[in-house]
Amino acid sequence: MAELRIDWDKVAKAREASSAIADDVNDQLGRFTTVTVERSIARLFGIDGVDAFDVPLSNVVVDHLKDKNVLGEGVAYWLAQGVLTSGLSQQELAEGIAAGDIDLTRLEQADPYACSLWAREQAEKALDRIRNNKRFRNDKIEQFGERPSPLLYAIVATGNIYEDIVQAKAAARQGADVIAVIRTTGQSLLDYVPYGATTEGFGGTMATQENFRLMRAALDEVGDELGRYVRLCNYCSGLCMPEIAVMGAFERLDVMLNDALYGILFRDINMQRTLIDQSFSRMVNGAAGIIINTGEDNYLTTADAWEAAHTVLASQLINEQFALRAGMAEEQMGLGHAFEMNPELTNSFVFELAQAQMARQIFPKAPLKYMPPTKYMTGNIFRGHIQDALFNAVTVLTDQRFLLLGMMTEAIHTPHMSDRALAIENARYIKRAMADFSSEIEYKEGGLMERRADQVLSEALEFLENIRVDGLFHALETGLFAGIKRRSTGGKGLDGVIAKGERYDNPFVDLFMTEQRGE
Amino acid sequence: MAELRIDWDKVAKAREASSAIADDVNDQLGRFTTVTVERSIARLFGIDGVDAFDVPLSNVVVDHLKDKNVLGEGVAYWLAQGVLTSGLSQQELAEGIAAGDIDLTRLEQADPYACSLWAREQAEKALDRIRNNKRFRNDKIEQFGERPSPLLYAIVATGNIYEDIVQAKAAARQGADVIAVIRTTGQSLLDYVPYGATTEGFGGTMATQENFRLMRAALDEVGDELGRYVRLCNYCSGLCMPEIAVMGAFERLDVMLNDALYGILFRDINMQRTLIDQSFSRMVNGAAGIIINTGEDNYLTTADAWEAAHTVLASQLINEQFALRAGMAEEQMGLGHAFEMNPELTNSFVFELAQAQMARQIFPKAPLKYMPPTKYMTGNIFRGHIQDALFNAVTVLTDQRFLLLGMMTEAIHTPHMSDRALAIENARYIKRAMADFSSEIEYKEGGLMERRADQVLSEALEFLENIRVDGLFHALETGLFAGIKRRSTGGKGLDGVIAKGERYDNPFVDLFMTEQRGE
Amino acid sequence: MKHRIPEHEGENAMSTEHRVKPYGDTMNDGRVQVSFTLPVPDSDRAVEAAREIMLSMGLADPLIAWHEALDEGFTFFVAYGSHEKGIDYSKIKVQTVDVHVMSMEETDAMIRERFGRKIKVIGASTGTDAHTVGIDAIMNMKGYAGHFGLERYDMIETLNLGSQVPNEEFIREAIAFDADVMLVSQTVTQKDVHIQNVTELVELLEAESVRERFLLILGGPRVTHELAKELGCDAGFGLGKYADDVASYFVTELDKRRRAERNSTPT
Amino acid sequence: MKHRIPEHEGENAMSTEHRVKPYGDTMNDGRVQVSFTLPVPDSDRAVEAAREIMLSMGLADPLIAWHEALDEGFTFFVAYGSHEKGIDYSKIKVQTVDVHVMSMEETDAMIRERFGRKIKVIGASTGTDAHTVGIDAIMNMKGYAGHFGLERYDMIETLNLGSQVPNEEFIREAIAFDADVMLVSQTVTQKDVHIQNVTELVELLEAESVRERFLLILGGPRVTHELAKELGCDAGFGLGKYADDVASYFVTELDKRRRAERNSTPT
Ligand code: B12
Ligand code: B12
Ligand SMILES: Cc1ncc(COP(=O)(O)O)c(C=O)c1O
Ligand SMILES: Cc1ncc(COP(=O)(O)O)c(C=O)c1O
Repeated sequence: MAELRIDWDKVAKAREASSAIADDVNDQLGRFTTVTVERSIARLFGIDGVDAFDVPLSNVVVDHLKDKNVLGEGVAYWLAQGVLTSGLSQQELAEGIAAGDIDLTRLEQADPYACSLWAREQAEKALDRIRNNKRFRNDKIEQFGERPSPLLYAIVATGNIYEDIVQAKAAARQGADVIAVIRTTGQSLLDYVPYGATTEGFGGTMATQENFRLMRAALDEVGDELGRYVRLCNYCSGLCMPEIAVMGAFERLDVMLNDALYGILFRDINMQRTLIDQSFSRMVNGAAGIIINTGEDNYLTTADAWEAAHTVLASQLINEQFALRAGMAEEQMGLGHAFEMNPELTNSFVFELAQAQMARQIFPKAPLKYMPPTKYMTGNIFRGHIQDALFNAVTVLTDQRFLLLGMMTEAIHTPHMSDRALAIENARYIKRAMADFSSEIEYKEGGLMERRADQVLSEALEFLENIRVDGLFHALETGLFAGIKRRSTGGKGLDGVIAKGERYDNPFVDLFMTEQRGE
Repeated sequence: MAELRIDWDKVAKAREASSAIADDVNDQLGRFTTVTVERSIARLFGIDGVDAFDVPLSNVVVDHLKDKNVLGEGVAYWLAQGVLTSGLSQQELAEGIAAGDIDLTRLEQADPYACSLWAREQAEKALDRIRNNKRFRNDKIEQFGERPSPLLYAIVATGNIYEDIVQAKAAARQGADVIAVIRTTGQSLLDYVPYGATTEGFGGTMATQENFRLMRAALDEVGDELGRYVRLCNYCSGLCMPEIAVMGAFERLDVMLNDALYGILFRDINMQRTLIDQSFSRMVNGAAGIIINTGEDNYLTTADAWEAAHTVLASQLINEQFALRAGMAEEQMGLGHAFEMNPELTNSFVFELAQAQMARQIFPKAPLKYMPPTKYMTGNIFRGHIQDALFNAVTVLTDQRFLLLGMMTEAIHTPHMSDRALAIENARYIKRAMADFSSEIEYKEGGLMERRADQVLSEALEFLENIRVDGLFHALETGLFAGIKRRSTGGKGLDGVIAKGERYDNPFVDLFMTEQRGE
Repeated sequence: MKHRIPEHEGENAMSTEHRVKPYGDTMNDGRVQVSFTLPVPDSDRAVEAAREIMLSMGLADPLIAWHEALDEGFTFFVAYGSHEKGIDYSKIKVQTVDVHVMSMEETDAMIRERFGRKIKVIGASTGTDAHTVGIDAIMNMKGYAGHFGLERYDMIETLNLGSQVPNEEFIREAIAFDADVMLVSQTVTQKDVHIQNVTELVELLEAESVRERFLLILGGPRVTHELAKELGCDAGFGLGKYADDVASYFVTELDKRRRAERNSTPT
Repeated sequence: MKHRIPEHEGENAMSTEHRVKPYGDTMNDGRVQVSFTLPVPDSDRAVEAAREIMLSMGLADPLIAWHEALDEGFTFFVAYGSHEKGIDYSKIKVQTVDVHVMSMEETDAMIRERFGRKIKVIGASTGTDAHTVGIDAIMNMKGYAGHFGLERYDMIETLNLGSQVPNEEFIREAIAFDADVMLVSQTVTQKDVHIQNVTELVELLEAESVRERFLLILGGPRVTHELAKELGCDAGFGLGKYADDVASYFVTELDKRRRAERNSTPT
């Protein structure tokens, strides 16, 4: 692959600044947990199902503790108390709470040390379940062989899981390597995860554990038929970020959209809440061998891709540092970026190439996710198909790991089955036609491309150093990212942020950190 | 522009072989003229119009002389005799012959030297007319500025000149720089040029002088409106090759399809006939400042583009030598080639790029004409649009002069107005997006591309050296080009090849050769 | 070739019938390109079914230029056919917002002169819709595509609530702000969610008897004036419409209403 | 999701009505993509005209996703709509060449056995048509896309006249060659020139009272069996058909005729 000369000094400095930024946040937020982190623990402990009003039992348990003002000690502690004292299983306890028969706080009799031993033991069981999935995935990939880059990443978005499955299987047969089930609008703002198979969504389908399971089974089936492992992706994002991570770990998802800042900026979720949630969700994803995809592409749907390119790089570096702190391996950091320059711009292809190549070199081990043009797509589907072709060319030339398939109907509707087939055909043709192109060329020293890359890098460095001074919270408050201002105590979900009590215990943190190191 | 390392020694040797091949042909054919060369002279002398049966008067005159078995002395000689002896104008003479009132051979009384003076004087007038056109074109280009490469070359092919004009103007407004009016099927086999405006053609429109004039006027009008000079192209090919050159010179065409071998191979026209005709037609085109386009792309519509790439290069070199012998400047040699590799081939883009770049460097001054994919186009218009986009990319990267716009509906119909608009948009987008790409890269030494170029060059050299041994006629007889075998005395139009008589005189040869040198 | 282009191409409806057909490369050839998928396996029978689909659309001489299996039970087609009937162009009437578009300065001047106070405009992307670029294009200072947004108008006071605003909250804020104009943006249209959304908004406004208090204006990439009217809004604006279009409209309309009211008030 | 794919997707016609609609992303959504140009200036009225064109094709909920001037008096549209009616798939009958396709060896064996002599096949691209790749694909030794051509068959004798062969000449040569089968290739279809061409050929054959002497087979990218029959040929072959298809057909058909003749000959 042809490479750009990059000022590695600047890269090191930018990483240093990002590291300080992440440390500062973690220092401030280490004392807190959140309702959804606690619900994830409940889920990891095997609590499943909903009550008579369709409220998930994990919510029932956590709300119960929150109502009693004792959530600060953590779900692990209270369930341990309950189980050890009552002799009921945790699921039975949850059902009892839902029925109004049980008050966990009344059961506080066991020794805290015994509680933590019990919790640890339960956690090991959860980890075993997750490990089995990981093993299954690895075996399959070994059996069929790993797919070459770029992985063709197709979205399905019918709103109906059964229809999604029809589309997903067709896409897999056409050549898609990853199927992402787009989530219905609005789910990210729900403070619970809906339950069961669903058939009604707008612009996407509910992320539920049953939907995960159905799609996973369908993709395994088609994968066996095709002799390759078809990856499944969903959204580990919004107010239930870590719970979705757990669901994904249990149902063997392979890829998860998961960003440290996206919810804050684009869904007005409280920043403390999201930053705590992303940390634990990444431990889960990390331990489950799931690749995360960050959402830097989103900046460029509102900001200009030429002007704001450095914010993408800065955000990638911040996401990297948060992921590292959650124990994640670089090989699982699918940092995001996008091909969003105005097609009217002279040399737009050259500049996109420079930026994509820069990202590739700055994050050499990361399986980068590259997003297709969306902003400048129009109802002219023929032109759109060409825009996507140039995007595909940049992806292939710069060896990105995930090629999110651009749809010629991007400005019109969520993809039709034929849109996706044509998109896959487009990508495969370009990949074949340009197979060795990038090893046939060298980039000119000090040329347009290197100058562009250096400009973006320099701006990102300056940007990060500014943020370092006053901290990330301040940066978000003053609108440094995507021009969007968020108050640190504003947004949704702040009331779900809980200071940890003295006996607070989350047995998964150690376990998952160790598991990730073991990889 | 990034360049390939090329073995210039092989290039020189290949040129040498081609030169010998062309010399050999010219030696053998110098003793002959043809009916259409003579008709061209009649046309240059101003003979215009048709008889009662719609037979062009130039045919009437030439057939008359041929019937009398005296065509070997040439039309110039006999018209001079007629005019000098009868006092009638050449047009009046022609009309008289058509009416059956005049027999030119009966008027042979003037001194041959006087005849040749008269002919020379008439020829000067024709040259003046041609020069005026050339001057007009140059003035317009100076006024508006020359268009940057690649010139976008659009075809119109409705069969109806008036409908063609609607399409041509729309195309020009959309950004086309050159309008080629495709010729109706079958016209190339007519041994006369139809007369007047025509509205019925299949797969194209009749090439008539009136149609040329109408389209020229329309393009001048739209060019003035747009502030650029819009070039007009037609087919100087088939049994009336030199006559069409004359029509084009008179009506200020700018580009002409004109190939030394095409008619032989693809229309089964007798090889002697075509090789004589091409020579004079090129003198006319050369003197008129018209760029010729050769037809090497056609080989690849039947032969495989990977296997037969060297025949394209060999044919370009042969065309070059014939053009040089007709006095033509390299700047007017729009040698043809094409993007016709199977899109299923791995690295098809890389190899196409290598070949196009090689052509560009071997003919550095020639305004190369690069043809889009046709053979592997299908009814899948969406995929077709992408194939065309990659073709556009190669064109831009290798700085071709003429980009013949590929149509996504290539496998379906002659272009709709919207097909052309989308094709132009495709090309303009690629041109803009990749504006400086080729100066941002270098090609790897000894890589796939250089090896491919060298392979094609070596094969072309060997091929030409083989032809040199037994001569071009033999090569055509044994099917070396496009696998098509043609007998030297077979094909259409051999009876129109006439041995020159003692008093044979074509005053235009000297005149046009000088004119071309003067440029 | 002016004479081959249909005459009377002006914007006004006319009395004589004037049929217009699609144009491929010859006037009245009627050529139309179509692509679609049928949920049947790729086969001769599928191709014939595709031809029938074309014929059922009134497309003569159907040509199935391409067919390809998308999956076992799905076949994709690219086809061409001739719309021989055409339509009567003289009958085409367009429901558009019919108002003279004024510059920012003209609009400000008109407000100053006719109202003597600032016009209050509240806007939001409502329901679950999280797309703000459209409403921002209309409201934000910098505007869009070279057209300044409403914030920059001296005589307009704005409040942009952003995205995913529930209808109830939107109405509450509009009343609190004492808005003259409510701007609603809707981008997601899958399963007609925008229609449900706007219908609910109108019903809520009516239930609270405040519908008449506001000019209600809908916008978005799939919005037409016609659709907006159908849904009970006062006007609708789609792609290619900017702050000046909507400002000209609401100022003119508010002025009209103001005068109508004055005239109907007993002197 | 097998149950959502229409049942009875086999190739045989069936009795119960079974409506099939185009498929976008949901069964029976009917979505169809359309593009066309109208010879009117780009304007709101043009867009409305485009909507009417969509409606006139029976496409509900027309969405004009794109419109753009191609020139002063021409506007290009990209649109989507729903074909709500669908078609009755159970009624679809295909006119195809209904014959068991045999391998080269099987065909040769059948000729040997049933005829005991070589079958003579003459082919040409007729009229002004200069496209030979199609007829060569069928006749030449090497064939096309992995299917050997007729020249390679032991029991078939061929004569390929190439391109631009006038109909008169083609008939003359067919008689002289004493052909069993005449293969005609037609590629250029603009202004229906292929229809004129083949009609003329059939008329000439009839005028010379030799039509019955030959099996007349038409081929080309725009040829369907149905069209060929309409034009008076015995069969037609389009894209994706190769030497084995046509050889199987003519050998089977010649054999059928041979037997019919024998039976009708008084014993
Ligand atoms: C940017 C974008 C996003 C951004 C939005 C960021 C933001 N802050 O707005 C992000 C990445 C967050 C996003 C997310 C989603 N998006 Co989105 N997105 C787009 C995209 C690329 C561009 C939209 C845009 O900004 N256009 C530019 C603006 C200026 O145009 P406009 O909105 O039409 O506005 C103009 C006019 O319509 C008018 N106007 C608009 N509103 C109003 C209001 C008034 C009062 C007036 C007078 C005028 C007016 O004036 C404007 C100027 O002319 C489009 C695809 C495309 N290229 O169009 C998809 C698209 C709109 N998104 C889509 C979808 C489905 C989603 C998701 C639901 C996907 C998912 N499940 O995750 C999510 C969730 C969002 C949600 N909950 O609603 C679909 C909608 C399909 C459909 N028709 O239903 C599209 C078409 C993409 C696709 N093909 O799937 N998206
Ligand atoms: C190659 C080609 C040429 C070559 C032909 C070389 C040659 N020796 O054949 C050249 C460059 C000379 C050429 C010239 C022209 N061409 Co041309 N050409 C093509 C092209 C690119 C490919 C055709 C091809 O070879 N297909 C591959 C073969 C194998 O497919 P096929 O013919 O369909 O054959 C298969 C079946 O149909 C069937 N079949 C075919 N014949 C028969 C016969 C029998 C008996 C049977 C059983 C089966 C059978 O079996 C084959 C295998 O499956 C097409 C575009 C395209 N991509 O399709 C345009 C195309 C066919 N050409 C076209 C035109 C208009 C021309 C010209 C008239 C343009 C001009 N005015 O100059 C000229 C003149 C030719 C003339 N007088 O007829 C148009 C036709 C438009 C239309 N529908 O009317 C096309 C579609 C391009 C376009 N969009 O404008 N062309
Ligand atoms: C990181 C991330 N999370 C989530 C989403 C989806 O948005 P929502 O919040 O509507 O689920 C996106 C959208 O692209 C994203 O990039
Ligand atoms: C050099 C040349 N002449 C002529 C033609 C056109 O063919 P025809 O002989 O039918 O005019 C072509 C076709 O592409 C060509 O390349």
